[in-house]
Amino acid sequence: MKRAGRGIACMWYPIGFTVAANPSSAVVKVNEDGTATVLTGTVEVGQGSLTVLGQIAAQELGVSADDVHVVSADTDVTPMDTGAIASRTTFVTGNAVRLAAAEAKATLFEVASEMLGVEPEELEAVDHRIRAKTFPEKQVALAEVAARAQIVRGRPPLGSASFNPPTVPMDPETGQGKPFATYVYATQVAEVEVDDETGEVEVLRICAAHDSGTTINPALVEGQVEGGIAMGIGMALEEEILFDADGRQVNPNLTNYLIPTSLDMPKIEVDLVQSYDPVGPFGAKGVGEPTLVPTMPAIINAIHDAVGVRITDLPATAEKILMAIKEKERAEVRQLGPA
Amino acid sequence: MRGDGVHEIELTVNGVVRRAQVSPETTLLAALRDSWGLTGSKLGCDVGDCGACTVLVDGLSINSCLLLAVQANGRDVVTIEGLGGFEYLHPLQAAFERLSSYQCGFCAPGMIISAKALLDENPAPTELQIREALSGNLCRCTGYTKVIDAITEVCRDHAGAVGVEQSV
Amino acid sequence: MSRKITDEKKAEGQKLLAAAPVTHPPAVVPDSLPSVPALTPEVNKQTPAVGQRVARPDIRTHVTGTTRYIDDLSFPGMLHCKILRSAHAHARIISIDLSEAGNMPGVVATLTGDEVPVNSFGSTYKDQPVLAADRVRYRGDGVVAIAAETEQQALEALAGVKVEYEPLPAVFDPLEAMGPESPKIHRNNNVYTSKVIARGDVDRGFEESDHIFERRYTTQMIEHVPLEPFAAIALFEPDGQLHLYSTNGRITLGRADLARTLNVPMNRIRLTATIIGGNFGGKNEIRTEPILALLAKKTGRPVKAVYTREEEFIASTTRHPLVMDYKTGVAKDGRLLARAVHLVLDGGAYASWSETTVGKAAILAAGPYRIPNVRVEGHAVYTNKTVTGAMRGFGAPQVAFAYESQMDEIASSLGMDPLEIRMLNGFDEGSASHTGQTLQAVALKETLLMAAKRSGWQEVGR
Amino acid sequence: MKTFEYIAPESLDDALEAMERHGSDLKPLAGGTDLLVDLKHTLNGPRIVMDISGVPELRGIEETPAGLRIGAMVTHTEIEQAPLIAEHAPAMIAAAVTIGAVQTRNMGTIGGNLVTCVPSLDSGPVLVALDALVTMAGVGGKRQLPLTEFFLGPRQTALAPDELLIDILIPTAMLGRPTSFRKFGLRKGQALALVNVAANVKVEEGRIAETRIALGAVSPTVIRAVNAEGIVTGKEVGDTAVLREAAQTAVTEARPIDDFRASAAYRRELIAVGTFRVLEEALAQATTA
Repeated sequence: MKRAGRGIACMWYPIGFTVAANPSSAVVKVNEDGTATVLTGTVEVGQGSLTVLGQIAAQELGVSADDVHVVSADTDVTPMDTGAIASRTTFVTGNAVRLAAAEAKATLFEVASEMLGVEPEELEAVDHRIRAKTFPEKQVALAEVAARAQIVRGRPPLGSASFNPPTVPMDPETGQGKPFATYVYATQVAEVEVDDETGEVEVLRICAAHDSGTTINPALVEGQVEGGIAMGIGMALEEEILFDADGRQVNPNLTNYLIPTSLDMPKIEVDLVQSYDPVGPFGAKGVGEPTLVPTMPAIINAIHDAVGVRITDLPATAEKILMAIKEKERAEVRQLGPA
Repeated sequence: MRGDGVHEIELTVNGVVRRAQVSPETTLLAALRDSWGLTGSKLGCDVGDCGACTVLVDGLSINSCLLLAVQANGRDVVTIEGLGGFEYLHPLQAAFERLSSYQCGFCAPGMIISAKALLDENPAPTELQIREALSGNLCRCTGYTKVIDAITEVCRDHAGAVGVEQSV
Repeated sequence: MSRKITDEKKAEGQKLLAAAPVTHPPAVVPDSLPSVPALTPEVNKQTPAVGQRVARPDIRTHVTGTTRYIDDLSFPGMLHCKILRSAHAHARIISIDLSEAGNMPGVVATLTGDEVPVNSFGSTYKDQPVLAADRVRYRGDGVVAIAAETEQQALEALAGVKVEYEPLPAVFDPLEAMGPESPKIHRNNNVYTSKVIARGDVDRGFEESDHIFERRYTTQMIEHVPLEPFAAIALFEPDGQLHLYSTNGRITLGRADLARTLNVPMNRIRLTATIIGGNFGGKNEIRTEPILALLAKKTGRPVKAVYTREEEFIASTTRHPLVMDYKTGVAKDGRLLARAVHLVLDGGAYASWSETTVGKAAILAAGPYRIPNVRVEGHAVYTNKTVTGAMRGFGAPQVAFAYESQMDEIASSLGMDPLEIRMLNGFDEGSASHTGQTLQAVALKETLLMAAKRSGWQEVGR
Repeated sequence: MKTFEYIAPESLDDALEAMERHGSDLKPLAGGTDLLVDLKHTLNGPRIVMDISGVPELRGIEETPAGLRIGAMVTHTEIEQAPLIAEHAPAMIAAAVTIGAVQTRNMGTIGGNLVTCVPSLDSGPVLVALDALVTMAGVGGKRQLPLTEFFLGPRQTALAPDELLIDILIPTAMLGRPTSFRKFGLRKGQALALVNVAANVKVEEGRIAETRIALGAVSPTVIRAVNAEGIVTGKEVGDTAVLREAAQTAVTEARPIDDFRASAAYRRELIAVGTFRVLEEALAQATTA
């Protein structure tokens, strides 16, 4: 008989390396036509760094993301970056890009200041234009300023910067210290159905609420949550590398090492919780890794809610669940005393 | 077939007649990638588990790593490169771009071919039918969610004709 | 002629690398690839940029199948490299006989560990060989690399290699490996990294507790399974610059490891990664890059290596299995008063990222809850199994499985609603973490309430 | 993959003649979903690979006086979409849709599934429950065997080295017989069977006149649970206690193994649950039909 159950799990996860320096550096070049080119040493592995870094540079320069071309992952061309690890790209590389863009913008503002007769600190860059704050009529096209800066004033608008998350070393004995600049938080609620005759689990729905600070690109954050949940389901229910007695892997292929297919996935509903991190670029933190962290316990708690058995060694295969149900039934019979 | 076991094959790939000289054990996937430079179809496992090499042969979606190139002689093959182009996206491609359905993109070519095969046969599939059509294409980044959403959108917007259209 | 491992072999390796650049056909971008017109999509033209569902600049090439991954690149005269993996989980290498393999059809060059100038790398401890020279410590250790005209010829040549091993006793269970009498894998102690997080006084906390909960939780070894297997190509530009194309997610560290293992200045190495087909932590270290560089040097031709799916399982890093013992003291009203955690991480044959994983697991182990008295002890232990390294979460998924499972056990035994007990104990803005850090932008309770609302948690009574 | 010579005969005679001439040096290639996977994992494959997709006698699904004939080269997708199968043996469709994924089913053939003959093959139980017979042909001539005698052991069939599997016949008496199939896998998509089981019933005046129960993946070959059949035969429809008893009896007739996928003990649980459920469903079909 299929029995339904619900489980909840929350978590916290840090951004960046544990205490150790993990800097990123970036270069932003504003071209004469007002478009921009970003050079970053990070690597696009599918997480969306090319998109997010472009958006961050565009936001700082007041242009649209389409006007920013991000060049990455070439040690001869792009500046140093610790890399696509520890959910750090948006927070650390993003900050480096924002700072580099700000430096390029400073040149633009100095040249625009001469053109508009307004002090640089009174200017803002919005929608491809540089204008006086609170007096938008006094404005000039950013492209015009960029061209003038380079061709007339001989000062190409170029910025380069690096950023490293502020941490405090940890005491070797007690670990006390500030290992990370910031943390993200999340909760997932899993709804499952368990067949109590075979132990088979079907994950019907997962509601996921994830904090990643200011959301740079909602579609990409949702994508990370949906992909993380898929990986979490695999880890909760079906994935395991098995070894024989000689240390040889028994299932090193995708026939016998099972990751979730499209038929194994639940309905996923994602809520992006907004929080503002003062250190992150425009308040953004990160989301890459934490998205799978609550999934395993949420599912295990839902299985317990459905059939009253607690699996404490992953993966929670149908066999483990059924044997636990049988054991629970035997224990209940014993409690009732001999029939 | 030439004396030294090399076979002369001729087939249409994405509407273009293609020829190649292949040794018998060459798979269709290897011929597409190495003989004709069509690197859109990918090798993810080489044994028919992951679907990254999915192409259409005479309209049927198959794993091109498990079909010998000689077996494709005289047949009609469609790969991802045959589905619209950079400026003229197929409705599926346009929907996947709009919803950011793919992340690393490695599974996209094979999965989009499976989606096209589905719509060719059933222009108004249920969500379960979409999931069944994609179950042979493994993806590790997306959880399939935005892929299924995009296919659902295409079916809704294009009830009936699912042809190539100007990119949105 | 069997190839003994001697010092002059190492010197010869260095001499080879310092030799004048080899002349070979210039590397040109292959014309067989479809040209990709400039990307000026009209899509989503808008400002401001942050907060928008901006279309990914790389998705149009994804959906048209024109994204170039490393395996899609090829260069004139390119050779293919395959690697012979260890036949034992733990053994000494006595001798390697390449006489037969070296002469098989299509084979152009071979390479063994003693030819690698500095045959060790690693993100924290430099304990992993590029190619095992004296000892193999797990079945994924590479022993011999062969470059041939075709992949099939390289594969068939591997069967011609004869390696004489002296098997050593192996240990696979991390708890066993901690024992004094266990076989030793690197040094005389298989425990190679330990971390402690201590705050308050757990013993006093347990005394004050009305209820004590103890449970062991374990998690398994899992694989990243990126859809794109690892791939790399090495070639020498006409000016002698070594150019490595590789699916490497951390090119700065990658170049540093290459400079170290090849004993070459960093500015003479160019490491380029195209878009990678999935990383999840599994492509954050070098693998075959130094081998391909040395083979490209020996042959004067570009050399490519693409992992088979099986190699992605047996010869790449995986997630750390954990054995987690949790003891938690709770007051009658459900407040957590004390938590003691003991973690044992299966470190696999080499350290890789275990240092970071133990650290993160220990820091996060007590969970996002205000607990006055906490003590966490974490140990990473060598075993003769596949190397455990960086995988999405670095220990957090494992400890979260433990602390959130136990939270539900506590709630059900106290008759509390699982949401309620988490709201009671959860961090707030300004709470102190278990390392004494004042936490900012703490959205924990917002996520709890948001997920509860979305799932209709309150409506359905307990 | 090691190179080989590729031939593609256009007639059955040419194919059989080539098999006789080359014997074990030659491997027939049907859908390729099993053979090519094996060839990619060995350094010494066959000298000749013979593509049999061009042999007309191996194709087609048709009604014959003896029963429903299904060519060995019919793919799982063709079975899914065949009106004759939907009409006469719908359980074959229920089994076919659980095999691999769309791509596997578009390429893989029913004959290839039977000839590869792994114990967990998904087409086996339904065909055994339908008393299917297989026709094999060699240069010397044709012969027919019940499927239960065709399966000899894991990856081992009664085919001689120079014989081809021609077609599968479902005898007329079994056509339309209410049959159900269930498979237990470790995953919903692309799953190998831990246990698969099929059952059919013939109901006369509220009683179970005749039944077949076939168990897959729980012994070297697909087996008939004859003792369990005995318990159900003659009993009244709706007597679930009898179905439970039959389910427990089927467990005793199987010899499941322990392997990395599951323990024998768990497989026994699945045999009992699976047998009960397929009998229940077959009876439901019979009483509503």
